[in-house]
Amino acid sequence: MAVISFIEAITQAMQEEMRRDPSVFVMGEDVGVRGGVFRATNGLIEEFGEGRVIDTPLAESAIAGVAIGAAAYGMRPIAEIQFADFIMTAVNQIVNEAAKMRYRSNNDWNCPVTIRAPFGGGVHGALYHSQSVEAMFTNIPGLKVVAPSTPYDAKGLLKAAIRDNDPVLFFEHKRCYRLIKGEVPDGDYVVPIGRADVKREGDDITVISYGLTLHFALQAAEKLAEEGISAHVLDLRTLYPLDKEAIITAASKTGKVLIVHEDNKEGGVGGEVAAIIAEHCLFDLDAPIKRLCGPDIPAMPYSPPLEKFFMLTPEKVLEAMRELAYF
Amino acid sequence: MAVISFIEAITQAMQEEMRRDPSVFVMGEDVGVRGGVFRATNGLIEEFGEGRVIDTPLAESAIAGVAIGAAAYGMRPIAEIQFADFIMTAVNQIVNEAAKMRYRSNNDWNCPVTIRAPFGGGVHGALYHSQSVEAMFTNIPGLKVVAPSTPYDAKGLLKAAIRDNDPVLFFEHKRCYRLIKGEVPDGDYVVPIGRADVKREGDDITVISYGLTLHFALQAAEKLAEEGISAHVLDLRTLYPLDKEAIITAASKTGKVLIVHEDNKEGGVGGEVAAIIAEHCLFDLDAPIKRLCGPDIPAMPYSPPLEKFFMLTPEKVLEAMRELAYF
Amino acid sequence: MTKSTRNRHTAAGLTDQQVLDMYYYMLLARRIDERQWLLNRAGKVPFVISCQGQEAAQVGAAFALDRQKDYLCPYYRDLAMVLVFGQTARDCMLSAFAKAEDPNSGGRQMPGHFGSRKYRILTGSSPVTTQVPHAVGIALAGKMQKKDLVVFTSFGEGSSNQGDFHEGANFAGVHKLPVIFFCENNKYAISVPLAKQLGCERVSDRAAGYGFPGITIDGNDPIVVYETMKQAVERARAGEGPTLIEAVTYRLVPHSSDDDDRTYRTREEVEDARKKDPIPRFAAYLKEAGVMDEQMEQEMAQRVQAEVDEATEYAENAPYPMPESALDHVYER
Amino acid sequence: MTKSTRNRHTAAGLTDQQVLDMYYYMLLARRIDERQWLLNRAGKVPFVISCQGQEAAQVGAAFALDRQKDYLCPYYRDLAMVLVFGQTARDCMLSAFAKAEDPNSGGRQMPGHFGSRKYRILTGSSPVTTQVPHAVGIALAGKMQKKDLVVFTSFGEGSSNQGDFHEGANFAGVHKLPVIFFCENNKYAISVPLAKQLGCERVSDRAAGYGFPGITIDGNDPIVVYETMKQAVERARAGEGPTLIEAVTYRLVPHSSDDDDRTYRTREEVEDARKKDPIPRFAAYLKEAGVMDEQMEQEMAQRVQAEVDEATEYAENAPYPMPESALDHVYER
Ligand SMILES: Cc1ncc(C[n+]2csc(CCOP(=O)(O)OP(=O)(O)O)c2C)c(N)n1
Ligand SMILES: Cc1ncc(C[n+]2csc(CCOP(=O)(O)OP(=O)(O)O)c2C)c(N)n1
Ligand SMILES: [Mg+2]
Ligand SMILES: [Mg+2]
Repeated sequence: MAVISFIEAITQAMQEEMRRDPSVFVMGEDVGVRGGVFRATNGLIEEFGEGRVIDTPLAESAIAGVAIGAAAYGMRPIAEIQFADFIMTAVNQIVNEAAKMRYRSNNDWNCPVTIRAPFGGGVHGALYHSQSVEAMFTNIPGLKVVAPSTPYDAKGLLKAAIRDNDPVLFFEHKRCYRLIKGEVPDGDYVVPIGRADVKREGDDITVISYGLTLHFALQAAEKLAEEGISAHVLDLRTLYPLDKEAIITAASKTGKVLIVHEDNKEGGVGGEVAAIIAEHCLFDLDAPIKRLCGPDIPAMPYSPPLEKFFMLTPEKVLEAMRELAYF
Repeated sequence: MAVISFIEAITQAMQEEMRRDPSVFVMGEDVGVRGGVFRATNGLIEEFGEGRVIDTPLAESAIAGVAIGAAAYGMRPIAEIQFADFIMTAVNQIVNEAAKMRYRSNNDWNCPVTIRAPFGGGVHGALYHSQSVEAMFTNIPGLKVVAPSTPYDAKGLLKAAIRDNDPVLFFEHKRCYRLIKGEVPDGDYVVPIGRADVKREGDDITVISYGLTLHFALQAAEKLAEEGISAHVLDLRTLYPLDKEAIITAASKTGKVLIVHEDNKEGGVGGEVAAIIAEHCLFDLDAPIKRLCGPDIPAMPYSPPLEKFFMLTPEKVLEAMRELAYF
Repeated sequence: MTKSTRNRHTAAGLTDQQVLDMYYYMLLARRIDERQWLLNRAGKVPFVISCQGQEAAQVGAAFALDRQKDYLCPYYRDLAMVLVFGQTARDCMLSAFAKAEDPNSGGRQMPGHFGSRKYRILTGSSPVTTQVPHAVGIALAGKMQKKDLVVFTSFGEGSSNQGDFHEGANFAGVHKLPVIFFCENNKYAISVPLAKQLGCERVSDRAAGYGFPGITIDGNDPIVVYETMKQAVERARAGEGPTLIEAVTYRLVPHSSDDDDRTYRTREEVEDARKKDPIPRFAAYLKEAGVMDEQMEQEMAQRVQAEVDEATEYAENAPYPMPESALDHVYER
Repeated sequence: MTKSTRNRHTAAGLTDQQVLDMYYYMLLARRIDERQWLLNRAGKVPFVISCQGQEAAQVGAAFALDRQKDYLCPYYRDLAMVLVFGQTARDCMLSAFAKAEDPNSGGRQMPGHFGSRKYRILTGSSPVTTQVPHAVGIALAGKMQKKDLVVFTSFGEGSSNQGDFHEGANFAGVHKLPVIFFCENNKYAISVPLAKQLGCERVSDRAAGYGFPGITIDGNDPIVVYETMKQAVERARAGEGPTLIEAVTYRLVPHSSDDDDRTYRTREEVEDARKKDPIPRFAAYLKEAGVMDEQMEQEMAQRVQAEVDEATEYAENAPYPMPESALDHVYER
């Protein structure tokens, strides 16, 4: 098995799916000769030509809307939104159109579109190139929202998204792109959408996370193990619809739960996770359900001390985990 | 004190604020001679002229964006989005612009805009005239989200929203417009944004709700009282930022909590409410935190049996309350 | 039957049978629509949104398309258009009554929210103009798959102010896609008149901004609409790209059954517009051109009446969807 | 000093001092920008987004506005423009270094995200073209308050494809508002060239769709830009409504410090464009017109250099915002 970066996993998934199925194509801003501003589509135009790797005009609602039309026709578009922050002009197309096509047509039409968007901060991207916008879409039946944290999951989930017959929003933490490396099998494989994954088994406390902060939790768990505290770490992977069973099992196992995400706390995905636990396994709990999240401010500022203030770190997560363990 | 309908309270608030402050004006689709499709702006163009009651072109992002510009300049626009379902093309202007203007300019600029939108179903409005879209905006620091349930609160909160120096999203449950009547004082008054309100004192169970379903809870509480069960009913009123203290107090009081809203359950505002309780007063609870919400389907269908299936009713709420009481 | 100089349809490439068929569809749409208003006022259907006044534009346009391979991304007034493409009076009434058999949505959507995979009518929604980028996407897909298809999308003049119109039209312009943008300019967007909607004089003025032709025509004349559309379809099939057609019409009734148009337009204005009602006007033409006589006209009226009656009765008695079926088809199963 | 026929600025209504000032601002902007790239490559500032190549368009435009009452809703390349409106080299460097004193945002936003209430520059964001409806809103507010103000908003050609451009422009057209829509067409949107961005030939072709004039001009000539703008400003003040001006320029450097433009354009193309660099071209004009001599030019260069040096040093040594200040100003306190 090769060790590759998170972004290489993304590129591989697209490349392999494009080879496998002629109805798969890529569209977005600068995805062609530039290979994407993060280089996720690097090499694709050379292999598949500009007919299947389309540099679109600068208009996100059209990127989504045109992809939706093509998907309804029977293609499998992968639309790239350059930064998740810019998905907001496409909300109407994603939420009112893609997510509702199957339902509103009583199963006559469907919309197998994948929309990729890099989210998250820690890259000096400031207010508008760092946002975690996932919570805006985790209340939309008809839509699936995925946010992998490892190269293995990224590749397998992106393939699953492309093959899915319903619309999938695929969020990639941009700080993971080059920072996170991992083993990825050579052959074709798919990771099913809708299932969370235990990334570390443990007995004392449960940490539930996704994206970059999942890695912080794993690093902190490593450290805590030295102190004799054993942490169970669940990677949500799919943010909508949530894998309720996995959440309940993971929470019940230790009775102490910490939810960690980079997005603002109030109204973030963690709220729903906590609510599921409080509804289904309240009496298994030995401590209040804690959340460690980004501060409730409009977005991540640019200036280094401010960005640092916003971002979670393995240390901040460790501290919260330790506190919970000693509760 | 006069008894007026919910929509009359809305109209009065706008009219009085327009009389009081020349910088207040109204803009939106059909708000002029038509007086709004729900007649919320009825009579305003006659009194204030088309200079201050502006029928805009059919373009929600411009409605929001132009209002934001005017607000930044120093006016106090009230922008109407005809149905909350159509706010989605304006998400970028609301979330990336209005909500972030003060923060991103380090307090140099601000944006005192009020955006009104009728939400919710039960009026044969089908998928696109019935949605509860509030959850999309209850994760956005810089924005305030209000959803009153009584004429008194509607008038007082709308006045507060108009006078607020930050952007306020004001959701009005369209089924309440003519169904809900209540006493409203003659003089000027304001209901502070950010504070929940105990609409009924009780000891056995706590129900937390907002909008139309708040009334279902009150009706159910009345019935339950006959059975000797006393329900404490909290009206959230402001959905973002939530009144955490009031939620914690109300939950702790009875130890049994039911959260009720018309919006889909997964990812709805109720999740955050449950999470706050599970974080801050878990050990005061005597039962799992229950939620009774709309089903997790894309939107409310048109056909009467389907709409009925979707909508909560006093009976459905009563049943959930009784179940919780006997837990 | 001698062709008089008043015969314009032959010159336009339409046979006598075709213009009779056109008239039939116009009339059928009108009668279905009128019946829905009656049913609404009788409390039997909750909502109506009308095509009345726009039948000529819709039928003229639909006849210029290939009903075996072209795609429609219509808007909520396009009742006459979807009839031409294959939907029946019964389908429309099932939709009005929100019954399980409604082919558009199984009763999930309001009437006017058309969609039928078998007729290549893309499922539509209420937020206006979202169908415009969809049409462009279908055309892009067709081009990728080297299919000879044209995509037709329609919308109101007020809706042409939405960002999605601009973004979709430009995308089609860049890729020279076979899309026809068809604006049914009925002079009002609910209560808001043209002068408050459009900075420009004509919606067709916008085409230049996307690099393709734009033309404004009399939408009350189905032959003029047909001719203009035919050229646009040929352009599209020849790979020359999109066309924007603005068909000027008038909405003869209120915006919907929830509207009261007396608050924003005078009865005189509406009466004047009624004088240009495309249906009697086309009937007169057909008679002048010697294609239809009194008897044929009457037979046609009866046939349509019978269809509408049958459809209404069928739909009224058809079953509603099961309540729990509201949970179906959120995702593929 | 005798005016030669080569003197175009006097005819345009610009004094010698004004054109010298214009040159000063162009040069200052360029030098600040160049310095920021050096600082970026030295690892001292995380990000640069440039005005290089677009200074003539920006300065020509800004000089036609009333710096005491008009409003700007600029875009991220408008460094030269905001300098004319009152920001200083120091302000810009404080922003580049993301220091607490940065007047735009206190270091919260990337450089290029301008905003100063005191200079009537509305705070800007990154999502392109959102400022267009804001400009319209300010103009609407000004009209309501019977203020004699003109609002200027600028954006790239790629950004003119956004829905907000369309919706904002149409709104301004309907209300005949005093807004100037200024497109700085530098031929690329990051890597995407004109032909893949625009269905039409010229961005100015879009103005007709909103009912106001559109004009395409040489954006490398500040006098041409000034003259065109002056007319648009007069139109606006006279209540005749908006104008769309497309100033054709070229982006001489990569999109930003994170970009590598060799992947999408040839070095020859960039070199050719450098030959039309507005700064040496304007210097040559000023000399030909007898307004500036070698010595003045040198003095100007030194003055600018000193300003940039001072600004850099000041900003580099200025304090960062306090970490906890990240929590401030979410809402009014
Ligand atoms: C995005 C959006 N905003 C508002 C509405 C409410 N609405 C429905 S139809 C309509 C007017 C449409 O006018 P026009 O485009 O001229 O079409 P017409 O109804 O006149 O045929 C409005 C405002 C909507 N459906 N979608
Ligand atoms: C809504 C949105 N989408 C994408 C981006 C990313 N982006 C930043 S600048 C840019 C290109 C802009 O091109 P153009 O409008 O021509 O302006 P230029 O940079 O060439 O001056 C893109 C795609 C953005 N800032 N906002
Ligand atoms: Mg209309
Ligand atoms: Mg450009």
